Amino acid sequence: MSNIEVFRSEARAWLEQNAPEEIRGKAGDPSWHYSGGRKASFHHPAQERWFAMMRERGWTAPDWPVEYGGGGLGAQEAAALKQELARLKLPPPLEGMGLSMIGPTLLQVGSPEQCREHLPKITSGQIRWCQGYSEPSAGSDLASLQTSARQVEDRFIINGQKIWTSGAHLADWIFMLTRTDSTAPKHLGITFVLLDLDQPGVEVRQIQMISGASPFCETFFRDAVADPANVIGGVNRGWTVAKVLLTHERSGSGPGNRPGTSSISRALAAARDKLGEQDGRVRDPIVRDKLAQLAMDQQCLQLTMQRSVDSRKAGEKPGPETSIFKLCRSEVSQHHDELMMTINGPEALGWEGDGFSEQELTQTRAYLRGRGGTIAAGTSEINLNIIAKRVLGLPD
Amino acid sequence: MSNIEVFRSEARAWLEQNAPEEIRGKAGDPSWHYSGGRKASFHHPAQERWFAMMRERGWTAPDWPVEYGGGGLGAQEAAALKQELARLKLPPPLEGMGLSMIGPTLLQVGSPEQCREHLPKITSGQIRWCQGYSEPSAGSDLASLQTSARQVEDRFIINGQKIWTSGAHLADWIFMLTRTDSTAPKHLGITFVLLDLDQPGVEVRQIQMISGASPFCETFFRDAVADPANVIGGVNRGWTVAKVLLTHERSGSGPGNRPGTSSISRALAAARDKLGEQDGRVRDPIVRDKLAQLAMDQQCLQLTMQRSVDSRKAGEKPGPETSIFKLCRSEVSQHHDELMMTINGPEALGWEGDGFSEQELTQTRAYLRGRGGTIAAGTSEINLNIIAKRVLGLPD
Amino acid sequence: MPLLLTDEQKLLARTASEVISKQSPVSRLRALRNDKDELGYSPQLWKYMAELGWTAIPFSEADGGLGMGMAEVVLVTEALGRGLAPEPYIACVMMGAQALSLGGSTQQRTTWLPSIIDGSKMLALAYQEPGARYDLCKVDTRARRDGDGFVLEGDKHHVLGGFGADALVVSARTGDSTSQNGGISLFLIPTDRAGVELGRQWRMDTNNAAIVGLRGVRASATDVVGKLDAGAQLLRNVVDRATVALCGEMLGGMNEALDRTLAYLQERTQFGAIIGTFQALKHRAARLYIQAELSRSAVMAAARALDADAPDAANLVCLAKARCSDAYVLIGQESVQLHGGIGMTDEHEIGFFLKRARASEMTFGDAAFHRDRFATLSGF
Amino acid sequence: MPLLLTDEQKLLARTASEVISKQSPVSRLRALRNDKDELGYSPQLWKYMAELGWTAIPFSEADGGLGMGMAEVVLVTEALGRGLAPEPYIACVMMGAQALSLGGSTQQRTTWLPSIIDGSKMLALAYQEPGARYDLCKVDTRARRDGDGFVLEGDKHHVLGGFGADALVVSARTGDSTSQNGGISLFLIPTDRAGVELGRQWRMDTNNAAIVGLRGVRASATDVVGKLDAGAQLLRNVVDRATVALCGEMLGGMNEALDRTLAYLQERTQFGAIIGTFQALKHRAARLYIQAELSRSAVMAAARALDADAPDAANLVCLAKARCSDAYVLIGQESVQLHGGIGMTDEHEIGFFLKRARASEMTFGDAAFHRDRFATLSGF
Repeated sequence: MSNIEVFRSEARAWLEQNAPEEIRGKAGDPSWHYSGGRKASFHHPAQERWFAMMRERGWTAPDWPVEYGGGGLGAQEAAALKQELARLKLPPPLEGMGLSMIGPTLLQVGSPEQCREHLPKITSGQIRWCQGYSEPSAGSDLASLQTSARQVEDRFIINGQKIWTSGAHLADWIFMLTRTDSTAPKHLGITFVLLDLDQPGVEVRQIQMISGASPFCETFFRDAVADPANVIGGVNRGWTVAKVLLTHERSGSGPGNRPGTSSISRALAAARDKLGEQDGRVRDPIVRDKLAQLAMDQQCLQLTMQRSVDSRKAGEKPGPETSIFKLCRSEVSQHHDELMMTINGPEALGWEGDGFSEQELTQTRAYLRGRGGTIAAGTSEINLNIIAKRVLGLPD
Repeated sequence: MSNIEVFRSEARAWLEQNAPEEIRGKAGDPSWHYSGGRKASFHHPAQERWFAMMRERGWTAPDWPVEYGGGGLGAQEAAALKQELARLKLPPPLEGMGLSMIGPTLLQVGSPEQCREHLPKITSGQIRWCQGYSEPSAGSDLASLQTSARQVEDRFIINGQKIWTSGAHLADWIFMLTRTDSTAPKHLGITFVLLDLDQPGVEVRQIQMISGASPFCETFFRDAVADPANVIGGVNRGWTVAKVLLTHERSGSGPGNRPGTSSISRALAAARDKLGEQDGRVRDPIVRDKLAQLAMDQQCLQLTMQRSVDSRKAGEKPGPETSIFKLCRSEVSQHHDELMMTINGPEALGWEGDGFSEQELTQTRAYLRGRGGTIAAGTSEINLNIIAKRVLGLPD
Repeated sequence: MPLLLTDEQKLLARTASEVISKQSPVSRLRALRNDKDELGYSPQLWKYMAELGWTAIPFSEADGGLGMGMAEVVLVTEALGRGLAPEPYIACVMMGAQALSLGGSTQQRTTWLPSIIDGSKMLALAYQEPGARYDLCKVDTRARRDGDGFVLEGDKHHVLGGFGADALVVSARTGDSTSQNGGISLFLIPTDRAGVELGRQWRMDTNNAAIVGLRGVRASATDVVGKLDAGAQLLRNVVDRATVALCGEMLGGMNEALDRTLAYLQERTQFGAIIGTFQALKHRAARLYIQAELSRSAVMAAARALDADAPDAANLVCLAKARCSDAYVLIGQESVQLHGGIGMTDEHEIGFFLKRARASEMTFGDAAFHRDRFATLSGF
Repeated sequence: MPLLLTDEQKLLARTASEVISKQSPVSRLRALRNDKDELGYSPQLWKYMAELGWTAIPFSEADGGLGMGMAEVVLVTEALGRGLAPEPYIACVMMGAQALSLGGSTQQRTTWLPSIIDGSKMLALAYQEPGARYDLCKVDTRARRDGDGFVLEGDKHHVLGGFGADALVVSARTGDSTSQNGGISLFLIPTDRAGVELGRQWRMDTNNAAIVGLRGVRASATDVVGKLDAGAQLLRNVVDRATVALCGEMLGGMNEALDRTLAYLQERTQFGAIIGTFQALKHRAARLYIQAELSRSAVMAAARALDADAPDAANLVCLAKARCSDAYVLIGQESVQLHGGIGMTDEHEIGFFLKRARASEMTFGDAAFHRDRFATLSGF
C-alpha cells in the first residue's frame, strides 16, 4: 500500500470513529458550517466538538505548515482527506476567506513575521477575514480604485469606501487594496494592506440586494489606521499581491467557484408538478425541449470542467478552456432560474407570505440573486474580453 | 371628384383597356420584367407592346419631367398610378438603377446638360445602368475606396477595381465613385463619375456566389476613360452625391428594399407536408412554436413599417424607427429560411438533380443567398453602430 | 386604423406623462413597499387620476364615461408604467369595472360605474385560481344553485387590486363543462358579504393583490354579470382588453428602463472610457431599442384592432403580449447587467423594473402561452 | 474514462492532421465539385488512408483491424473535417462495414472486412427513406419472403458513399411492426445484383451520396446481416457510432472555420482599424470559441462512453450531436457574416464550411431531434 493509501485508510478510520454523529451528512447544510471570528458562536455542541478535534490535528488547514496551526499534509494527502470528508458528507470544520484567500496569499508572498502573526489566528478560528477590493467607481476596472492610504509617522491613515465587502459585518479583519501613490500609473500606486475592522474609523453597512438581505456590505474608512507591518508585498506593489490572491479566489474555494450547474432535477419535478405529464413525459413540449437544452448545457460544461481536471491530473497545463468556466457556469445557472420562473408561472411572483410555497419563494429569490452571477467576480463582458484577447489572440 | 380621383379613374380605364392580356397578373414574375439597355431584348411581343405604350405616355418614369421622357405626374398622381398598376398586377414597363438611382440623383444634383444627356436614354430604355461603389478593401468603410481617376488633358483616366457591380454584365453605363485626391481626408478626395462600360479599358467578370450564379460582378478598370462632362457634383465633391444616391437606394425601389417579410404560408405548408398535422395543428410542437414566433416577428416589423408610413402620410418626419427596418427585415428573412431548412430536413440538402423537389432546391439556394441579407447594402453591424450613435446618442 | 396618435391623443399622452413623472417617482413605490402599505397605492393620487378623467376613458358616455377606447387607455397605462405607478388602474378600471361595462345589467352599471369613474369605489376581478396558470376556463370555484340564488365556494388568488376593493367580479362554475367555455358565470359580490375572506398577497412587484376565499357566499340572480353559464366569453373579452392595457404599461416600463440604462452607459466610466463607447454594449443597446420599437407597434395595433372590433383583434392581443413579455424581461435583465453591481442593489431603482417585468410577464399569459394561442387562432 | 488523449492518440491526431493539411486543401474539394466528379473523392487518397491504417481502426484484430475505438475514430474524422475531405470514411468504415463488424456473420466479415481495411472495396449503408426524416424505423422498403430467400422492393436516398460502392447494407421490413423496433432486417446486397439501381445525388456538400432503387432484388438467407426481424437495434448501434464519428468531423470543421475567421479578423482593415479590435466582434468570436470547446468535451465523452459501453452512452451521443449541430451551424453562419461580402462568394472557401455544417446537421438527426431523444432516454 502506498503512503498515500496508508494515510487515507488511517484518516478514514479516524473520521469514522470520531466525527460526531450529528454532523454526518450535513456537508451541504449551511447551518452546520462555521467561519470563526470574534463574533461567532457554535450553533450546536457537536459543531464545537468537531471544530476542536479537527483543529487539534491541524485539519482546519490540512495543507498548511504545522507551525501555523496547519496539518502539514502534502497535496495528495490533503486531497485524500477531502475525499474522505466528502464520503461521510462532513462539513468542513472551518471555512472563510482566511483559509481560502488571504492565508494562501500570505504563505506565498507574506513575510515569515506576517505569517506567524496572522495564520495561527486563522487556523484557530480566532479571526474572520473579509475582502476590500471593489469600490463604487472601480468595478470591472479594479485598478482605478481610490481609497487612499497615507503614511503618517508610523502608521497608514486610510480614507475611502469599499463595496461588496462580503461578510464584513461578521468579519474581524479586512485585506484591502489602497492607493498610496496617486501620481503613478494606476497599477503602480497600489498597496495591499491588512486592517482591523474593530476601530472607530471603520463603518460597515449591509447592502440590501434586489433579492433581499445579502452578505454584502459597504465599508467606509474615515481616518482608519493600519500598521505598516501589515503591508503585504511592499508599498506601491500591491497589484502583484492582488493578482496572486485572485488566483486563489478563482481556482479555489472562493465565492466565484460555487457550483452553478445544479442538475435539472428540481426543474423537472416542478415541470411535472405544474405542467403535468403524459406517458412519463413532461406534458408541455416547449418546456420539455428547454429542459433537455438546459440538461445538455449543464453536462457540456461539466464535461469541459472534467476535461480540465483530467489534464491537470495528468500533469498537463490547464488549457484555454478554463477561461470559459465562470462565464458559462453563471449563464447556465441563470438559464436554470429563468426556466424555473417560466415553469412556476404566476406562482413565481411571490415575495413572502401566503399564497406561495416555500420552494417557490426560494426559487424567485434565487432567480433575482442569480442575476449577479454574470456580474460578480468578473463580469461576463470582462470574461469575453479576456477570452478574445488571451485565448483567441485578437488585438486590443 | 378631386383632380387626383379624376386622374385615377382615367388611368384605370386606360390600363384596363390597353394593358395586354398576357402581362396581367404577372407583376411578381421576374421573366416579365424589363430593364432595357443595348443588350436587352423583349421576351414576348406583349412585353414590347406594353413597354412602348407606357413609354409613349412617359409612364416608364411617371413622376419625371416630360422633357426627359417622363410623365410629369405629381407625387399623388404617381402613387395612384402605382396602385392602379398593382390592382391589375401589371409588371412595371421598365425598371433598373437608371430609374431608381442615378436618374433621381441627376434630377436632384445634376446639371441641366447632364439631365438632358442621360435621362431620356433611361426613360426610353436605351441605356441600362449599374453601380460602382464597393471595392474589395472598401466594404462597410466605403469612403476608403482606391479606384483612381486622373485628369489628363480633356479626360479622366480610371484605374482600379469595383465589386458587387450588380448587373454590370448586362449594363451599358456605370455610375461610380473614384479617388481624385489621395492626399485629402478620405471623404474629400472622391469624385462621382459616369462612364460607358463599352470600351477597351473595362473588364466585367460575373461573381459566383455560395448560392450559385448571381447578378453580381467584379469590374476592372485599366486606363478606362471618362468625359469630364460626366462628373456629377464637381471634382472631389463626390461624397455628397454618393449620399444623395444612397437615400434613393434605401428609400426607393433599390435592391435594399425588397420585401424581406414573406409570410409564413410557405413554411406552414412545408411543415404540414413534412411533419404532418393533428387536429389541424402542425404536429411538431417545437416547429409550431417557431412558426408562431416567425409570424409574429414578421407582423411586428410590418406594423412598424406601417407606423412609419402612416406618420409620413400625416406629414410627420419619419421617426427613428426607420433605422431598424433593413436590419430587421434581413434577419427575419434569414430566420424564415433557417426554419425552412429545419422543416425540410434532409431534403434541404439538395443542390441540383434528382431526389429533391424544385421547391426544395429553390429554398436551399434562397437560404444561402439570404445569408448576404445582413451583409449587403449596410451590414447589420454597421446598422447597429448607426442606431447606437444616431438614435440612442451613445458616444463614439 | 392608422398607427398614429391624433392631436387629442398626443395631448393625453403628454399630460399623463407629466402627471406621472411629477407625482410618481419610483421612490414612491419604494416607500409604499418599505412601509408594507397594505393598500399598496395612494388613494389621493387615485382620486386625482379620477379628476383628470383617466378612470372615465373606456366607459360609454351613457355610463358616465368619456367613450374613448383602448388607443387612449394604453397612453395612460404607458405613463403609469414609466413611473411604475402602483395604482390599480388596470385592476379596477380595465378588469373589475370593465366586466360590468361590457356585460353588466343596467342596474349593475348605474350602481357601480359612476363611483368607479369618480374614484370613490374600487372593483376587482377575481378569476385566477391556484394551479390554473393562464387558463381562464379552469375554474374550480362552484356556484351551487340554492333556491332562486346561488352559494359560492372556492379560492382565488392574484386578485389584482382586490385587497380593499368594495366588490369583486368572481368567476364560478354554474353548469357542467361539456362545452369548453360553457358553464362558467360571473358574479358581482360585495366584499363585505358574509363568507368573503380577503388576504393581502405579497408579490415581487408589491402591487396590491389579494387571496380571496369564498366560503358559502350567497348570491342572487341579480348578482350574475352577463348571461348565466356564458361568462367565459365575457371574461375573455375583459381579459383581452386588460391585456392590451397591461402591454401599454409594459411599454412604458421597458422604455423607462432602457432610457435609464442608456443614461448610465453615457455616464459610467471604466478603464478611462465612458462604457457607452464600448461597441459590444452599443450593439446590445441597439438590440434592446429594436425590441422596444417593435413592441410599440404591436401595442398600438392591438389597441386599434380592439377599438375597431377587427376580426384579427385576438391575434394582435397575442402579438402584443408575447412581444412585450419577451422585450420587457430582456430589457429588464439586460438593464441590470449593464448597470453592473450597483444594479443588483435594492438601493438602485433599476431592479424594480426587472421585478415589474416579470410580474407583467406572468399576468394574462407569458410569451409561450400567447404564441400557442396565436397559432391556434391562425389555424395552425 | 478520463477526457484526455493518450500519447498514442496524440500521435494519431498529429499524423492525421498533417496528412490532411498536406493532401486535402479545400481547393481539392472545389476541383472535384467543379469537375462534377461522380465519385466525389480521390481513390488514391483513400488507398493512402488505408495504408496509414485509418480504415483498420474500429475493427477487431480478429477481423484484421487494429481493435481501437471511437476515441481514435474521432481523431481521424476531426482531421478529415478540418480539410473538408470528401472521402467516405464515415460512410464506408463507420456505416456499411460497421454493420458487418457489429452484426455480420463470420462469412460476411471474412469476405468483406479485409477488403474494406485494405481500401480495395467500398461498402455503404442504405437506410434512409424519402419522408422518414431521422426515424431509422420508418422503413417502407419490403423484403418479401420467396422460398428460402427474399425479394426486396423499395427506395433509399442520401446513401452516403453509395455511388460506386461494391455493396450496400440495406434495411428492409421483413415482419410486421407490432413492436416498435420489430420487423426490420438488414441485408447485404452487392450493387451489381439484378434490380439494384444507383443514381448520384447532388447535395450542397457535394459529397458522394446515392439514390438507390431496389426493383425486385433477390436476397438469400445468408445475405441477412444479424438476426432476422431484429435489424433495428443493430442499425441503431451502427448509426450511433457513425453519429459520433460525424461529430468528430463537425468538430474539425467548426474549429477550422473559426480559425479562419479569427485570422480574417486579424487581417481585415476597415475604418482604419483591424476589425478584430471591434469589441462587438470580439465578444461574438469568444462566444463561438465557447461553443467549439463545449462541443469538444461532448464529443470526447461520447466516444469514450461508446468504447466503454457505458449505460449513458446513448445520452452522450445525443448530447454530442445536438451540440455539434448547433455549434457548427452557428459558427458556419457567423463565419460567413464576419467575412462580409467576400464570404458570400464561391471563390472564398469559408462558404464550403457553412454548406458542410448544414449537411452534417441534417445527417443522423438535427439538434431538436436529439434533444427530444435525450429527454426520452432521460425519462422525461
